Amino acid sequence: MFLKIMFILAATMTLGGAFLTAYTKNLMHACVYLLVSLFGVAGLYATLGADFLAATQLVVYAGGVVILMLFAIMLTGGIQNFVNKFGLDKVPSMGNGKTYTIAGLSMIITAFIIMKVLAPIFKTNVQGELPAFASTVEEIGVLLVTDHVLAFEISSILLLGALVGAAVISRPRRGK
Amino acid sequence: MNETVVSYLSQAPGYALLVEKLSEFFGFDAEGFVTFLIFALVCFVVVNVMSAIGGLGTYAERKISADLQMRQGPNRVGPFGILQFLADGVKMLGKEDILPAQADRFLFLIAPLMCMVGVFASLAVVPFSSGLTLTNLNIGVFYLIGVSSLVGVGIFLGGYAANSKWSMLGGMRGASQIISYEVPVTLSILAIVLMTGSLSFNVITDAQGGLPHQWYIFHNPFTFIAFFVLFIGALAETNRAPFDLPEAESELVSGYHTEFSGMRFAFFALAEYVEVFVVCGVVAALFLGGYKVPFDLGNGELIAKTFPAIHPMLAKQIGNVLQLKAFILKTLALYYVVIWIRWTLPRLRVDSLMVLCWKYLTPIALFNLVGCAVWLWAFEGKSMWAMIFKSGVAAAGGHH
Amino acid sequence: MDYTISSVAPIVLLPFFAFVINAFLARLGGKATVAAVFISCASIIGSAIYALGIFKDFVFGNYATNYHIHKFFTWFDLNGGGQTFNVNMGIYIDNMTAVMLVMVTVVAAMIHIFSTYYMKDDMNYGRNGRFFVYMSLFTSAMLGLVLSDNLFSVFIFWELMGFCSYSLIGHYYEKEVTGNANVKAFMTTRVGDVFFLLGIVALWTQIGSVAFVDIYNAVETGAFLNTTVLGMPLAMFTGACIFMGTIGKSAQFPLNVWLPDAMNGPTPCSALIHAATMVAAGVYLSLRIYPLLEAGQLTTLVAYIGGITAFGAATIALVQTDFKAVLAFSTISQLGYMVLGVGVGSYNAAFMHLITHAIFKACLFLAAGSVIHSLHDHHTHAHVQEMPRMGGLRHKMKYTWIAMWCCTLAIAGIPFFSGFVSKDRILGDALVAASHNPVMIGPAILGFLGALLTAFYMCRMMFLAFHGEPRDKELYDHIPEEKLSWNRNIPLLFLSVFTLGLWFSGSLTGQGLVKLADYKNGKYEWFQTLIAKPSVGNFKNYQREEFGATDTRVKNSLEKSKYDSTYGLSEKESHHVHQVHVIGAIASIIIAFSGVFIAAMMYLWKKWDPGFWVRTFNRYYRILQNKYHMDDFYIKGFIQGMLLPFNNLLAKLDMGLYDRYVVDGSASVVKFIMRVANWFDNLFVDTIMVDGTGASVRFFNVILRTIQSGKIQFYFIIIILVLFGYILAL
Amino acid sequence: MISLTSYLIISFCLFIAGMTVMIARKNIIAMLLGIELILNAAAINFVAYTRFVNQNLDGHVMSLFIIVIAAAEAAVGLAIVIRFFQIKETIHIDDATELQS
Repeated sequence: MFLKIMFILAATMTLGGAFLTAYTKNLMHACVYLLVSLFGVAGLYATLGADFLAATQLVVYAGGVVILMLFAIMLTGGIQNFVNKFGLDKVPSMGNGKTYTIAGLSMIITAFIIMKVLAPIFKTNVQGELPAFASTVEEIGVLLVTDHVLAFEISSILLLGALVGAAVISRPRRGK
Repeated sequence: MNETVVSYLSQAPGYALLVEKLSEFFGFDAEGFVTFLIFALVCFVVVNVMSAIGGLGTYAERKISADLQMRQGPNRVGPFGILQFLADGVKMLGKEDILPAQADRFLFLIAPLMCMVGVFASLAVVPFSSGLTLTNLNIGVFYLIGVSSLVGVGIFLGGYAANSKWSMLGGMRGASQIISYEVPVTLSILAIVLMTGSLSFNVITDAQGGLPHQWYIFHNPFTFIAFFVLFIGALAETNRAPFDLPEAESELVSGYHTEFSGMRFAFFALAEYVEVFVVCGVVAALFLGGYKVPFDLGNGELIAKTFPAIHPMLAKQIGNVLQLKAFILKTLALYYVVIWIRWTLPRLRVDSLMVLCWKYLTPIALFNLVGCAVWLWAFEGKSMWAMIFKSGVAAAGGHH
Repeated sequence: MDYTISSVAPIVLLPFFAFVINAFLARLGGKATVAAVFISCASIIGSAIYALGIFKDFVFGNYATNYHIHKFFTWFDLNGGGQTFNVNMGIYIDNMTAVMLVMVTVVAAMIHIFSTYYMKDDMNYGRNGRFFVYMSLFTSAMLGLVLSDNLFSVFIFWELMGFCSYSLIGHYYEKEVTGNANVKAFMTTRVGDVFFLLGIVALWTQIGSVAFVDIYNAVETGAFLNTTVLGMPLAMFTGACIFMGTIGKSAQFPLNVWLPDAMNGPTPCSALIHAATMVAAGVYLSLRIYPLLEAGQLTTLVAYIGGITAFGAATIALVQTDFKAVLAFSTISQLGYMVLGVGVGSYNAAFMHLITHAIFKACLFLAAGSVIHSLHDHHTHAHVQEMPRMGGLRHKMKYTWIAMWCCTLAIAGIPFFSGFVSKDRILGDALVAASHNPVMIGPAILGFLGALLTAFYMCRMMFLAFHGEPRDKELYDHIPEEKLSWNRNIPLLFLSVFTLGLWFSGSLTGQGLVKLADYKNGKYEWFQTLIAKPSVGNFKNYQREEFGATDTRVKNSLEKSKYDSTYGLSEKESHHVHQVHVIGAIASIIIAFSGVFIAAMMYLWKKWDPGFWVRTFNRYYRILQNKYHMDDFYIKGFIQGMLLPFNNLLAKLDMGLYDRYVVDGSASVVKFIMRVANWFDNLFVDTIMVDGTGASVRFFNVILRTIQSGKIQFYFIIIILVLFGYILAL
Repeated sequence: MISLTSYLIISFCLFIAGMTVMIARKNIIAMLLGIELILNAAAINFVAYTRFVNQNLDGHVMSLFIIVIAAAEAAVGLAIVIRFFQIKETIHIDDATELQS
């Protein structure tokens, strides 16, 4: 019962946030809706018993990515009209009727493709007895340093590369 | 999955009776309903008490600052002016809710709420006592870090939505400060998680003892340093002086909440004070033994043994109250230190703020983490007091 | 006491690391160079201390004659074709190695210390310490050679030393004569080395191993008897080939021409080459392969080569006027004695002479360096080496004079000095051999004559240089008074102490003051007790040992080696041997003193006029001055007579045959092919393929350019459409 | 009621939304938002399959890596956007056609 309520809430947040992200004309609002959607995903993780993953989702997205996006939006808002004319409803290039038409068409096609892939799964999927929720933290930790240790190390290098790369790329050149 | 306050209260004798009666009344198994009811009730109480504490925080701040500056402070409303915060709250409610014409309505409305939600959601895992923990989440520490990062988003959006230069600068400062200081804070918390092997607040607290030498702060030199890193980082994350750049009055009028008025401003203020309380509680739980009472008085077994006449559950409740008192005492002591620092130290510059974070605190926290790991590996997790005691015994030629 | 490869390695690696470090450090100049010099000296002194530890363990440690440690590991294997060709590397330490290590390290340490004095002015420690860099490598290679357990690693270190001697002899590379000298030294020893390598390869193919113990085993089991190589018995072939290495390295008779020219290097490097390392290595090798020489019936040949070298070099030394040249020829002569000792089966004495000679010859060279360094000609700005310009030097350099006299008496074979102990024993054994085998009379006579000449020319050198009146007054006046200094005289005096015979204990000194070895019955001198021919039977049960495993410790009783000169002889024969030895001793004492007396009559008291002899035997004097025309013989006979015509013939063949027919012919063929290819290229490649490719690319370009819009979203849509098509196709 | 199908449908919808954002928007940052949505859709699938199909936690680990990659991608992507803006003073995607033929 509780799980169902939780799932419905999380699904609503996820899909609503995603829809609004796609729909809204305001980039800043889109970002906030994205945050809502990602929180919803965290909730979905929680309903799936992935407690660690849910917390990670919160930390990384709410604490990092979304704020980064907000910063990027502000830093690219325009130099002359930094604050007041920073377009709120007039944020440029958020798409127009034409692009949305194309997007809708490709959306339909994609939906067709994915449904084609998913249909057999829907048909054959039989709901079995589900195990009780257990703490996943320890097991994930063990998996990370045993089976997936290579991927773990690679991702650490990737993060370092991203850190250095982002710092190097975004630094203004001398004399500018 | 996780213990909650309800699973603790369900040990009480009246619980089963209540469930049975209600089931008869409704005609279906009412256990879930009762659980929800109790949960909602406790949450309501906690949130309200915390709001009151947040309000009292403003009063305490004013009183302590007055004390530090040899003034009187609020002394008209109620005894010693203790009801001042209620008067302020009423005044806030009565103020006009101004919405600037250029503002982004939607964000302007949700920004204070985001702050509030972030702070109050983090209350769910704060270990007030071994019983009164709303939920003893097995990833409590992680959850707290995740949820409280909503505050950063709230501040940023608040600063942006008002569409004013002061707010904008304050919001950006606040967000960047919060993201930056999350790194050393998380690393120094991680040191404790490493020592304990758990992310749960209750497990971490239970791993410590009631007396100072059993606290993690004095466990080894690295945790001692980690305590200070965490405390400094926590000050910065809650935008307290000397890191109150986002709301620097002298430069940015009032920072990100310049344009907010009435209840919205009250939300921001409340969120800030409650967050300080939460952060102090977290520091106390991680480093200062949390709700632990000396000599294990807290779990009630000693009381039950000494006074056999008392019902074990009651003994447990008495222990819980003692624990609550210990926790609140430690937290308020830290709270006092925070206020004390605010009225003692001058504000930092933005660049020196970032220098402090990235060039000092982060390397120190990293070093601490490694040091803790080495300590754990080298001394099998024994505290330095245990080792001093052992070597003292060995020096005295004693056996054990 | 349980030495392993890794516990012995420092003795080699210390100088080697000094080399590696200094190779980078020394060239920095200034203080870095001083530090480099210090590192060199410190490393070799450290090695010396380490070697003394090993020496102490072996000599005082109650170890028997045949005690040895042999450890090795497989470096790499060349297995294949059903044969196992393991290349093993390892250490072989017996008493001889221990003594040798001490000799090499101590002498090298003294030379290093002296070099800090001698090379200081040569652009600050020998061209920015380059001298010391090579000295370290040189010493390291020699130590490695001494410790080696097989001929292959001996060869490696052997060649390393060859290179180092090349570099050191050519230290003053700006002089043409130096450049020729080092090339000559390198090429002459190369002749011997080629034979050496040939011998190693022959051994390897026939007995499958080049380790010393395997060779001894094979000799014992008679594996050499049935095998022949190129019609020669295997033992004879390999023995002769490897002995050619000794001839080249130790400057024996046919290949002795390089050593006198090697004098062009700095004097300390001459000391190192002539005493401790290079030439000693050759004799050391011949001692190591002694069973092979014996099994190959090469001893007579070896003895003759030794005798001829000993006598011939001594005669040349008679007429030399260059201070260092006398010493150089005396080195060749003394090496001849050692080889003579090997040839007549006087294993022990040959090795003892190697050690004693190393010490007094190093001392002599250092003393010569001390003299030459002081004699600075202010007109030509060069050091003076000519004896006619010296004289009366003893007033100016007292310590050098004392040290040099000690060494001179030692090399002349005066009793109570080390040279007498060893040389007398070699000559005695030569006499014994001659009494058994008339063929050996020749080497014995040559040896005794050489001893006479040795005493004469050494004393001549001393009298000419140090006694009498200074003949070049101006030069003499410029010589600074010698003061006692740590890096000039102390090494000399230290080494000259060890020229006394008591250290090596001879019969004339009774039991000897140093009773190092009379732990059992006091019957034998320590040297004679500890050093013995490889007694083959002890190696039968040797085990294969891996790196760091425990050794097979062969702790023999104090039985005398069966290769000792009196082993297995009846009492009568033994008595005969002793009698002959007594005769030899008396003869060599008489000869030595008469040599000294003649020299004194001629050059000290000037009663006899040496000029008379020169005039009377002018023709022979010329021959001697030209060193028996051996250089001319090699240049005219070999190089101009054989190599040059061959070269010319090759050149003619090249011009006439190869150039005309092969090169030009192939060029015309290529020209033809080129024409065909050109036509093909124009038609097919250019027209059809190149232009055709371009055209097709242009064609597809038109189509693909529309897709390549540079818009990401367009690509995204294309991806979706392709996926769509794929799904439909499914 | 809650089954694998429901999660798959949610993830499908999330993917569609993200793709719409990717195609319809002309703003680079908005497109990055779409990428985040798509990555999250994939991660939900992993976790759902872990829960309903094979019960080992490899799917969680994979989702963790997806989050890591998303974070790295966001950091580098936004850095590139800012740099792009410094050069071109616009973040319109159709202006980034330097490689066009």
